[in-house]
Amino acid sequence: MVSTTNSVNTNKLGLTLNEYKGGASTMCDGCGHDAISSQIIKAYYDLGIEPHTVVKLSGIGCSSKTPAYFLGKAHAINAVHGRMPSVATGVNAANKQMRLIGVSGDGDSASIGLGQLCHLIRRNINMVYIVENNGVYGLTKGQFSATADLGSKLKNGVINDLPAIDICGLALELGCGFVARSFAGDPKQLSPLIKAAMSYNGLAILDIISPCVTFNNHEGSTKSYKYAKDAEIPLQELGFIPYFEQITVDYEPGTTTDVEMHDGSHLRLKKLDRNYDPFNRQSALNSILDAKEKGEFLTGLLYLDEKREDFATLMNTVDKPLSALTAEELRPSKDVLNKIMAQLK
Amino acid sequence: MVSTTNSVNTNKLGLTLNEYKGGASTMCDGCGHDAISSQIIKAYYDLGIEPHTVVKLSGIGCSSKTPAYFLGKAHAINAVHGRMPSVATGVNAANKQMRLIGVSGDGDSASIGLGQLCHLIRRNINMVYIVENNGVYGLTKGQFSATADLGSKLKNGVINDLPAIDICGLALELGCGFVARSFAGDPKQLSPLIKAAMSYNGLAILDIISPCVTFNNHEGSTKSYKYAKDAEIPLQELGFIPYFEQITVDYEPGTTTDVEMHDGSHLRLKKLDRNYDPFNRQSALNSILDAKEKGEFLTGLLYLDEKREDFATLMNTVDKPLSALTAEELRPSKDVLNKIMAQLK
Amino acid sequence: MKTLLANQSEKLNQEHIINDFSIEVATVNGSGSQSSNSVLMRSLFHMGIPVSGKNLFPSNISGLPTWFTIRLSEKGYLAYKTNKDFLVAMNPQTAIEDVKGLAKNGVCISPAELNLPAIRQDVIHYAIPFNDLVLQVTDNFKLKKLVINMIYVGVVAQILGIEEKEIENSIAQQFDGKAKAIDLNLKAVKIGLNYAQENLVKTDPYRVSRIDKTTDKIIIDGNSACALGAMFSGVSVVTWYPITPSTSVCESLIDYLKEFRLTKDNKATFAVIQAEDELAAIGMAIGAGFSGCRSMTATSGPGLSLMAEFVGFAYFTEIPVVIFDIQRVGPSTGMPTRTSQGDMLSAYYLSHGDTKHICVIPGSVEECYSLTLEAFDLAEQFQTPVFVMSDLDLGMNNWMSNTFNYPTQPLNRGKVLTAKDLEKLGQFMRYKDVDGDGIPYRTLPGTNHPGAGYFVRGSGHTEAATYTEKPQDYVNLMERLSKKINTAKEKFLPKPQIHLAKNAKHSIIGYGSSDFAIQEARDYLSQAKIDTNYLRLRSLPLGNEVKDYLTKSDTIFVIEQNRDSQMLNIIASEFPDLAHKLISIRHFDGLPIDAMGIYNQILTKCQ
Amino acid sequence: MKTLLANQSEKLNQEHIINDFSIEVATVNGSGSQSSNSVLMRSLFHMGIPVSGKNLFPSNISGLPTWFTIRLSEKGYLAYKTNKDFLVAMNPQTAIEDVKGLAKNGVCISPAELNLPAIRQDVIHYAIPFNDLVLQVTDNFKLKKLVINMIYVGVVAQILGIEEKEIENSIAQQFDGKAKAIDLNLKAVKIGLNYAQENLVKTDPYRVSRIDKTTDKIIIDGNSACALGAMFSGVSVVTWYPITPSTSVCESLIDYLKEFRLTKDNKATFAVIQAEDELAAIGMAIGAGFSGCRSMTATSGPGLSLMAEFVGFAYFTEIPVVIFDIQRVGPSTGMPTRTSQGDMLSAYYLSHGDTKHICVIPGSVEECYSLTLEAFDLAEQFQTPVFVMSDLDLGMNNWMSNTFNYPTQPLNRGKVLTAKDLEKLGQFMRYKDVDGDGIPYRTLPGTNHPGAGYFVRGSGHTEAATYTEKPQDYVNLMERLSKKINTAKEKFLPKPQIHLAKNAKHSIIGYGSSDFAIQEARDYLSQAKIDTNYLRLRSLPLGNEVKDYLTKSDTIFVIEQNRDSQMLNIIASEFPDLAHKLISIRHFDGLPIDAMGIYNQILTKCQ
Ligand SMILES: Cc1ncc(C[n+]2csc(CCOP(=O)(O)OP(=O)(O)O)c2C)c(N)n1
Ligand SMILES: Cc1ncc(C[n+]2csc(CCOP(=O)(O)OP(=O)(O)O)c2C)c(N)n1
Ligand code: SF4
Ligand code: SF4
Ligand SMILES: [Mg+2]
Ligand SMILES: [Mg+2]
Repeated sequence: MVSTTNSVNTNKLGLTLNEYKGGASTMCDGCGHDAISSQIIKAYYDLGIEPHTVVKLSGIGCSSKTPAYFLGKAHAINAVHGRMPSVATGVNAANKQMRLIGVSGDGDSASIGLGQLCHLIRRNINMVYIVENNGVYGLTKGQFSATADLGSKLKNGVINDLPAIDICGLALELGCGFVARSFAGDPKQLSPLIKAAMSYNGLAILDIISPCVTFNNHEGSTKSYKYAKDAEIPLQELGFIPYFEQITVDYEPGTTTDVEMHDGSHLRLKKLDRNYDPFNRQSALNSILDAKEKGEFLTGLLYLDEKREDFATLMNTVDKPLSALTAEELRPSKDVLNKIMAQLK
Repeated sequence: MVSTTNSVNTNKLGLTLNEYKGGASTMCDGCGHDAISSQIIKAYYDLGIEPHTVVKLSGIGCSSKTPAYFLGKAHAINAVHGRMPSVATGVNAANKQMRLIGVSGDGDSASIGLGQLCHLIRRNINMVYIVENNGVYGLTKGQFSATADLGSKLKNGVINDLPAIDICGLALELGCGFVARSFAGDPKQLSPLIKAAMSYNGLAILDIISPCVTFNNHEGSTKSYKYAKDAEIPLQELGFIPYFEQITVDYEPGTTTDVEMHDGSHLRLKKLDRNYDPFNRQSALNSILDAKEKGEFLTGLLYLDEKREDFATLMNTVDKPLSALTAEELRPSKDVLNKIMAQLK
Repeated sequence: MKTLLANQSEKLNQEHIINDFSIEVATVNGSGSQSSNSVLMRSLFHMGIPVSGKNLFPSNISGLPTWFTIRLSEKGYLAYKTNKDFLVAMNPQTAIEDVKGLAKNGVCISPAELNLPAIRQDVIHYAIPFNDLVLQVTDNFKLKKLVINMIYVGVVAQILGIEEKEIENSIAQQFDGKAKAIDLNLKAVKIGLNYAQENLVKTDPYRVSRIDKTTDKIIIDGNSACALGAMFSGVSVVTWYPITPSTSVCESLIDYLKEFRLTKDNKATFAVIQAEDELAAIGMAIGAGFSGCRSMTATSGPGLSLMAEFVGFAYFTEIPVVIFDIQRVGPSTGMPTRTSQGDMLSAYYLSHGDTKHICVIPGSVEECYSLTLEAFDLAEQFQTPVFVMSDLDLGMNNWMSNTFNYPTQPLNRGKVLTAKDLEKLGQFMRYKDVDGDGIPYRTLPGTNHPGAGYFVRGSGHTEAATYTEKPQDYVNLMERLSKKINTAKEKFLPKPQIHLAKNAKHSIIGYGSSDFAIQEARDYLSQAKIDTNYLRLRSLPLGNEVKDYLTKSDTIFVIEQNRDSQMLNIIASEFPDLAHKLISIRHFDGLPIDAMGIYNQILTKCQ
Repeated sequence: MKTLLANQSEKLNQEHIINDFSIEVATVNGSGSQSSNSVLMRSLFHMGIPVSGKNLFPSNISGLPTWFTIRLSEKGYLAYKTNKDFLVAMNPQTAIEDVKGLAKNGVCISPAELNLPAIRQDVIHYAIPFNDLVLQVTDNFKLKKLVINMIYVGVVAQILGIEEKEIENSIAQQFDGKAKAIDLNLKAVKIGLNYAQENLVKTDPYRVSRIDKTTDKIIIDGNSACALGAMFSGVSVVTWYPITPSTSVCESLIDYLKEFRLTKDNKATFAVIQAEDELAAIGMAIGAGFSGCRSMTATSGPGLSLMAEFVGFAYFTEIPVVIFDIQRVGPSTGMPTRTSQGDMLSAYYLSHGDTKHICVIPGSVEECYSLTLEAFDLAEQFQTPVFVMSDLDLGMNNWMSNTFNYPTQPLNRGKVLTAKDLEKLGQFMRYKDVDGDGIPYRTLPGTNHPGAGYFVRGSGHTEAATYTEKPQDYVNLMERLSKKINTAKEKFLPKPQIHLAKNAKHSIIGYGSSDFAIQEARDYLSQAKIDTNYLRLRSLPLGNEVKDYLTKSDTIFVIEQNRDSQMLNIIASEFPDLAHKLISIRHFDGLPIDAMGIYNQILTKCQ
């Protein structure tokens, strides 16, 4: 054993799991969103990220409330409904060193927020973007959202007759470099995916089915715990090795792929039954469409592109955060003004 | 010759082409938008549609002004920027018998209007939706829009470093049932496509490259006349036979497909070099991605699904337009009020 | 044992407080207490006692504190009362605070295990072993949580003397024919009743007793009343995006429409579209309004802000649409489940540029219905957006009301030209002021005439609906729009309601849901020898009646539920000559306005 | 021949009109006349003559009528003048109307082939064979269209007596070192000059002559001035969506930033993001403002409406951001290329709920610069959105101005706690009024301290930035926000500029771009023996200086460029006691306000 200072109850920074928690949740008992929050907490803890280097972002909805329930010491903006992506873009532009995590709902992201989400993808802002997808507007008491599947049924019997917007399909179509789908009831998969997303340099979208136990967990729902459990088909078995841990090579070559992320961490993908190539955008799109037709619920890492440059890189700004520039760096000299004035004479 | 009343200069309604025109165009000389307007005029004329049965819709932009330059006798709403889809939805809900045509720009549809466009597709409103795509905001003097291709250059030398939003790719991903791409400089293709779109029962999206001669027609632009002409690869040779004309069978089976549209018209697709199947959504998506990688500009009918139900059908409203309902049909009787009052006691 | 309570109550008879107090039930949301509270309220109502019920709930789905207050008032005062006399403290999280908040010598019913009696000596405590009692009803875990609430109904009924028969009726009404639910809940009530009868010694003075003040009355919330107004207005396109507290306008409208607006072959004479957001909702409603349907959308603060651009478009292009703004506490998300009148300025001036919108302002659930009827007529008559400015208190709380009247007037569809008209006229100028009232004629898509079409644009347009940038065209258009709204103001908008008092030295202006509290406060002021005149605004812009009232008054208290004295600002803007007389009385903590608050503020300002 | 014009001009010397008239050039847009008009204007300016240039253009890219007006005024009157004395009628579409619009005895230069002289006898016509002349410059089809405009510059120069040297300078300045362009254009000017000299007989009285009233002056448009203000404020995140007439704020800022705000290794000390719409633009700016950058966005009417929800959020959560509203004619799309002051109410009250925003209102291009500097300080000092309320006239037209002063004050970044501060304090309460001025302290992401983080939410929040629905918490927060804005108002907002006149019986209040016309009108009024006081508002909300001014005046004319007397409304709302003194003077046809219009309206009301 090398480490002596880290007791079993702290991470590499010497912080306890408790220090990664937030306020008491006000979600309904059993809400999928709480399960996701736990995994987020665990991921930050495991990766040993200092909470105050994180900015949490969200819109409006039950899901969008959850940033209050993890990482209590992080910075946070709970923005207006559906427009978190623009706020995130501004935060990233101002300070590209902060680690951004956005939590949104299917209403927030696919209904009112669809335009901003698409443009966030297009700009490839460096952040983790989680959609806690329950197919309904939880906070306004259970109306269908735009991710509700065709034919799924509300508690009051109303049937959705419009096709669902598929967050992952859309993200792929728009060129997102990290696209994954998972399920709040599958912590084993969720955990490495969230960590990989955090290590990714660019926009990482996680569409996580997160059942609303109060309004959309009944027979006839396609976003219930039962439905998701029954229909889930994981694409890989996932493992995540943070950059500060030693990499083991105890895997069979051929069946397992090891991807080095931008920060030196490794994501390990072990093939399951299917032959799925998560590095091919086109086949990812095809698989999603196939699965939709067959009513399958594919989870796992759908697509990864480690090469795309993130927005901050494209902006070509100085190394330090713009928000850290001094008055001298920000305000040109008197000579500059004089020069400009001279030109205007 | 059967027809005796129709002189060569009128259509089946006895109207001249002139009666399908609008006000004098205020576009720049040579603007692609004018070329598209001409084809729209011709299509209505050829199909013998009464102008006052049409509602023209648009947002804001040079392209969105063009409805003023065709079909002067139609109804029209030139709405606010990027939000024409919602207005169209309302018009359709109120009067499902009117024929809707929307003309928008790439800024109007892919930048500010992207969210509404996606939801229009999702609802499958019965209308023709034309994007006059020039990669820039013409009316505000030539800034890049969200359909500008990666690496394309503005007149002032600025290079676009964000990937383009592909209207057709997006439409396919969202399940649009009629998706076509064309070019303002290719009237031969444009004409049958526009007519087919008008005969389609549901949302028909036409993404038409329409060069902005003033701001985006230079070397380095990927939306210039020259670029489009050089790069265009038509997928089919198209012919359109309106329902009121006799169908000829003078085509070689195997190379040509004949699709009967909802209104009894026929769209005839003659295969060109490639083997392209416009009835397969997945292969359409793949072709678009392939073409993008190769820098090809595929035009023609990308996808057609004649089976999807349009929004008006899903709404299950009475046969006549809601806007034609009488006071008696709209206001329940006194008994109804009494009954409700009794329940509240 | 059986008679203990009865005996006791007789002894205290002289100091009874009958039919005039308030009951507060503290629970957590999502616990199913709504049905119980409804049953409680309706039973009292069925005993002929005027009641009002107010639900104070969190912006959350389950597990957080919620309070339901029932006010009983023989005089028919329906406003919020800050004093709580009779508490049912079911929520351990808040119980201590709840008890502290009780009025002097109040009553507290609470679960035995909470041990509340220690907190306040002046309060009369009845500790009930709810957890034991509920076992007598069911041992189903889920059901227990629900029926426990019916047990307190029984307890309260026994203590206050609510007639068992009325509770039975109310349960039947609440569970609408569902026999199993009715039985279960009745059983729970009985167990509560029996327990109380057998074990409690009544030492408190609160009693109810049958009177006849609710004959021909109904209980309804304002949002349902708006929905009824909309249905009987013949609305046919409803577009919406859910937002508290406006959601139930559309949700109850959907229910009504599905029940009463299907044809025999089950086809809808309406289209309800759940939009992707408020920009889309208003856009759709405008599209439908242009096309000749009566169309509407309903929203609250954040949605109102999002509609700004489109509403200016509809104003400028003269498209009818009705917009319900059920006001909640802003700015921003604010407190979504609390009430306010904070959108008056935003709605009235909504959108950039010179815009001013017709607003109707219901002051009761009855007016939520009747002014909605008027709103649809006004929108089409004046071809312009019309706002119905309600609020959470009016919209989501339960109000006693007279039954609603069936509309006596036919639908007023405004100036619409038919194909025949067009034939006669030859030419049609969409934006011409033919009649000198500022209101032009319009045509609808579907009119079978080649000349029916015209071009709607949010940019400058001539009388013939063609494009223009000519300065004079613009001025003419804008002046005509002013004139049009002026025509509405002078002749067609709902007039204010005016109550003049003899010898009144002071005057009041109020509006909306403040009405009940103001009326009650005026009674108290009279008792303190301050008689007041009272004008209740029912629409914007303000007409001559308001001007006259201002002219005749010396000082005018403008009472409103916002921080920035928004209506006072509007009055001052419209009548700058008289603005010096205005004094602001504000209430803006998110709770419904109450009479004592008004009374105290006015009293202070009068001294 | 050579001397004809010279001789003629001497003869008429006694009735010369020198340096005090206006020139109108009528062309079509997209024809490249902008450079020529600039050269014309700058040459006059370089001769020491005060000038202002106004471009009246359509909402379109090419082929529609456009008018450029240059006003020369020795007195330095820079306002729009409705009288046009000297016309260059290059546009056949409008030539007849243009000639009709000329002042009495005006001058008209026109292409010979138009045959305009027939239209008006009192007008002095100079018909020029432009099509022939241009062949002497080039036979390139594209270039011909452009350089024809330089030929009229030569003709005008010769007729008016503009010094050739100054034209040469101006061309060099205009084409900034591009030798080929300079040569070509010079050639065209010369051909015009020569033609006029050799062929025209000057019979008109208009002349220019060198004076020295432009020493140390510059010519600039307000949008560029705002951009300069922003750059020298240290702006580092600029988010925008193009919309006329605000586009050039960002476009010129981009140019400046690229030139002056790159480090030596070509890295940017700024980020400019072209957003997908205005909702995104303001959202991004808010994100950056929260993170500690000076951030801004610029827009016009429709964009302002779209920003409503987010601006309320920033107000309520106390995030600094500067928003430029370059006002154009509304409502809706309105007339995008015409000017107005129609967004005052919308901007001031923007968003639902109780909101009131700090606005600064530049009255000149100099103030476009200096008030922008102040706006950025105010936004961070008060942690709130600040609007810079400019308009199309100020923003897009060319104005003569004093040179701008380099800021004397360091950037005021407001109350920001560093890691050290946090260490010292132990605990940090984001929304606590520590200093009694209503302004709390904030921290920025990136602060290296585990206690730096806090939670921003648009819902109810406590001093510690935690969630609350408590009535009193809400009231406290809202009262503190009022207090904060009050602190700004009392001590920090730009004060109004007040001009008192001896014996003035009448007072004026005006703001923004109306200033020049008002000042000019006051001179005319004085000449008519009506002396006036004048207060020019420079910010909202209104402070005590305004109150004092109102108190001391009897009648106050509130002059503004909108239909609904928006500023009068605001004044009446804030000072209802004094509102009865206000009289509205409006101008809202989309043209810049002019002195004679004001003069006439006031004169009428004074009689
Ligand atoms: C502009 C605006 N419109 C509407 C609302 C009301 N609203 C709050 S949350 C919500 C939907 C949230 O749904 P989702 O994002 O799926 O979150 P969930 O509650 O299901 O987790 C809506 C419509 C709002 N807050 N703001
Ligand atoms: C809300 C709003 N924002 C901005 C504008 C300004 N604007 C007018 S047209 C336009 C872009 C139009 O681009 P596009 O749709 O591509 O049309 P094009 O002119 O290229 O045909 C913009 C940004 C506006 N009118 N409204
Ligand atoms: S309502 Fe649904 S989404 Fe909201 S907290 Fe409850 S279970 Fe979760
Ligand atoms: S600016 Fe471009 S898009 Fe607009 S009319 Fe001219 S060529 Fe067409
Ligand atoms: Mg949801
Ligand atoms: Mg475009």
